[in-house]
Amino acid sequence: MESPNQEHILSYTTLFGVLCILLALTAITIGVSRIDLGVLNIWAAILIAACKAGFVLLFFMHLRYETRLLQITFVVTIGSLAILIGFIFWDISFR
Amino acid sequence: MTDVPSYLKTPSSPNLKGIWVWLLTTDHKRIGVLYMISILFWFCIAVTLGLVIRTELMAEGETLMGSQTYNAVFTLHGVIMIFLFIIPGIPAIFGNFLLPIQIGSDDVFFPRLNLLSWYLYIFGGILAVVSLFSGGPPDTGWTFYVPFSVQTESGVTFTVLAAFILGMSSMLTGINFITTIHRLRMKTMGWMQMPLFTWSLYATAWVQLLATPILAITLLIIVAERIFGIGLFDPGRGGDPILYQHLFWMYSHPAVYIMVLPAMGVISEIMPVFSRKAIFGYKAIVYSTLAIAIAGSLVWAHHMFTSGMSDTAVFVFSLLTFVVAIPSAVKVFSWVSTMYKGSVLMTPPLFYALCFIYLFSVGGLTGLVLGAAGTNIHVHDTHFVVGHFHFVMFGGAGFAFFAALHFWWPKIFGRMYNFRKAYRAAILITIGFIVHYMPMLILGLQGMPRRYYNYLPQFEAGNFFAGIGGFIMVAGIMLMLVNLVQGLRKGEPAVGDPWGGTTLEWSVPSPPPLHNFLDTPRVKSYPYDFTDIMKQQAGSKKV
Amino acid sequence: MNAVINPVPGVDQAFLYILGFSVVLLLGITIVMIVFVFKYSRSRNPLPSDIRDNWKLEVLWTVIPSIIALSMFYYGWSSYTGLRNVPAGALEIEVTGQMYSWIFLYPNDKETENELVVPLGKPVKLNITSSDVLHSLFIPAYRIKVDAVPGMKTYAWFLPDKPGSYYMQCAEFCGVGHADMTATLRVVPEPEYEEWLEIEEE
Amino acid sequence: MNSSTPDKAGVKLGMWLFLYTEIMLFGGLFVLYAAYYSKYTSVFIEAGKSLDITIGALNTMILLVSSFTVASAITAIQKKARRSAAALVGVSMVFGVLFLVNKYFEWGHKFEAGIYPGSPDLSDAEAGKSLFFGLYYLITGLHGIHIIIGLILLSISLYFITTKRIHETQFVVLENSGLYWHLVDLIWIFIFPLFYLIL
Repeated sequence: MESPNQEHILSYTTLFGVLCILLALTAITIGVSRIDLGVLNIWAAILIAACKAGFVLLFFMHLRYETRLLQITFVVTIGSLAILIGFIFWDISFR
Repeated sequence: MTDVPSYLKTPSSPNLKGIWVWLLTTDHKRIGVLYMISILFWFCIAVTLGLVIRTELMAEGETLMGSQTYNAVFTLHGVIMIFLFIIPGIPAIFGNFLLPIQIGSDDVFFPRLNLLSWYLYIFGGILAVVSLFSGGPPDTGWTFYVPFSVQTESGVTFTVLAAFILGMSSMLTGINFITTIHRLRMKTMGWMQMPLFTWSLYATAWVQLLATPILAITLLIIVAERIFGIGLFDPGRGGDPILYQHLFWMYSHPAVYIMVLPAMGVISEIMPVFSRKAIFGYKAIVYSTLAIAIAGSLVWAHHMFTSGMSDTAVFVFSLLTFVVAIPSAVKVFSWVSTMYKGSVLMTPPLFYALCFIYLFSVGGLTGLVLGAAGTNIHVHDTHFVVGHFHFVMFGGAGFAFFAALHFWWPKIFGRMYNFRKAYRAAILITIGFIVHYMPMLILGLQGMPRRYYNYLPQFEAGNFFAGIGGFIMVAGIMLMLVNLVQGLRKGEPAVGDPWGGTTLEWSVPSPPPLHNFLDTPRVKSYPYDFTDIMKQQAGSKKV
Repeated sequence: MNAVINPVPGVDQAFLYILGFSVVLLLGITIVMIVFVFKYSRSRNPLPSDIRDNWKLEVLWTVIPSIIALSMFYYGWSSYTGLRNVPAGALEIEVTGQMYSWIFLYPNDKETENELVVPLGKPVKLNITSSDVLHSLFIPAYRIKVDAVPGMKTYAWFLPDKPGSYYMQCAEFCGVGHADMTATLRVVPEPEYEEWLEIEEE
Repeated sequence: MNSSTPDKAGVKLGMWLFLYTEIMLFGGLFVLYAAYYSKYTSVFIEAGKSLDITIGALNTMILLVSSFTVASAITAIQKKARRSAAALVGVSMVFGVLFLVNKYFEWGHKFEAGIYPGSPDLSDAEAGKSLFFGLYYLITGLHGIHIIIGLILLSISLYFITTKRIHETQFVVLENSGLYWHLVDLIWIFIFPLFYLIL
């Protein structure tokens, strides 16, 4: 079992740095959405959103410093959701 | 062993009095018993409704009731059986009672959350009753297919909310179990030393956790559709009713495994104990449990081969369906082989378990007919499906539930029941079962659709026999329950380990004391090691 | 033009193949189970052996069922393609499900309710939709069933190879009249069909 | 098993498991979004233009900043700065309320324009438009409910901080409320581009 001292303390500067990155990414995603990339637009939007989500998860939610168990199960959850969404297209795309 | 009062005599916290000893308890064992009482209550109601259905169908034409009433009855039968009986059945009763003991803990990780889950369950049941009086009983079938479920004027909204609440209850139980297994398992118990019942609960809990929210949102959408008229599935506004079916089965197919995995866990406990021999292929069973949980979540659209879905999807989902069949087959072979060169003692729990293996095999094999695309088209939505899933759900999960009742009854209440009556009941139930559901398979092959309150004349004989079987089966169920309850008063006191089991629950007194263990339990390096039992037996003068 | 293949025998063969294997497997499991219960009963065999696993056996009973399962899948799928591939030149009939009857619309705009008449020996394609909730057109004799979905067209085809009268039913629960939503399929020789088609119904 | 000392890691595991169910809950709606987007791409893009990017961006920033303040509150409590922790949680709550106010005006504006579930304008619109707004109202509505729940959790944490039931060695309630608040933020991170920014 983990010892209680292993609690990770994130510095204010790190957190603030992450906030700045997140705000910057928000600006970027708005900017990108104004350029017409065709089908790529939605993928760009999702990709940038995923990056932002990653920063929130890893730092704000401390996932980076959590146990293996939490990291693995989180990936499993997202993976299941991705499979559910993906498998729908076996139907939608070929109907 | 020192005399310590059992959990039935000790309130979980000292200031509880009277009925509050039960209603405010946080002891996982008491909560298990609370679940047992409430789940058996709903089970009896649903059995009655099922018998009403079959009685109506025994003769052609309108006999007992009209079409609208019939539709309400089968909807309620389905909703109650699925959401109030089978899904919570084994995990909520036996999981609650045994999971902490099997891993050497004194309770689940969140005892108060556990109690909350029970209250949610009760609340869901009440909502289901309320739905009867708010616009008439629901008449959509338990699948709530759109657009019908959005258009009908019956009280579907409340039924759907009831299912939503029950889903939450089951989800919270899942969270509780996973946390318990991860955090409260004894340090000395590795993953591969965990009893198979606990393993099955673990896999089930993950399915509950990840699949139930999909049901929740699907049901919320129906409520939103009915109240606000959003039109997400309304073809007139571009919606796609087939998408609803995808969402619905994304939960409801994995739900089949929520129902049947714990049942398989029960059988995996019973077979070794009464064969007095290690379970054959422990690891194979563990891996197939996980494989079923994972692959079983990816086959939902095999309920939709005739729905107008794309042929590519039919191909993919049919193929995946056959993949799921394999781990189930592996388990069946392992259970049977467990008896090979064992020392088999026939008892009521083992009898139920053997019936389980037979009936579940029929259910699984008829499932192959449904999984194959070409044959599915003919039998989909017919009585063949009704027969098939009753073989799996009732012959499988239901019989495992009965087996578990007989297996752990002495552990839970500290009293034995009458064996002779138990066998009689079991034989009645099994014979009734076969007479009841075999004709349905044949009727389905002949082309009788399901959810019909009336039928073409050529189907009368089959339906008549099915009805007869139904009555035999219900008589058996009544006898079984009466016998168990009589055991509470008249039965002989049970010792801590009446069957010669090896998992930790048999190392504590029956019924267990409040905190389960009097001293630190000793974990075996292999959970089904019977050498100690054999030594004890050699020590005493018995054969 | 190549001859039209009737998909019904293919489906029936798949049924026989899967059910045959199932019966054999079921009998095998049951017999072995019963034999074990008696042969190794505690009175006959008080001392159990400690056998925990046998990886060769386990691999064997994983691989063989996998092969059987895949062959079943193959039969199922190939018979399914027979049901889906409409031969060229099929007679197309528009079908609409509604609460609680079936409407059939012929190429010459003749409309019938709950009665489908088709010429013998000519493949028939049914284009199906619904005007209200889900229904499902089920013709047991020709092993076809397909949902009628509002706002969407689905199809099924069959080859009427024997004259006679068959029944059709609704297989997707649709409400109070679900069980009464039956219709008749009549297969008649071609001249009779032509004659029937010209009769104006009032 | 010694149950006198609360097992922090277990409580946090329970919270994460709960968050997974929340992810899957919203996931179901995203399944629908994916299906309908692929079917009615152009209609969705057209409908998305009628949403106000400024309000959307503003709300995104509000949530991001409030996430930052909640995360900082945990750092503060770990560093034994109870007062600043309380202040930071308070600020986060103010942001949460601001978000709801914005949302209120945005919804109200749409209702005035005749775009609401089941409205005649939407029912007569081309196929797909009503799906976009149906999903929009469902997802943002559900998200709004989660903001309210998050606010309740944060206020409980705030109360515990002021009454010293949350302190530098025992702050799992704050941590879990924070996790919940971040999840609400996470979902918004996906809602924003999928509804406001599609082009």
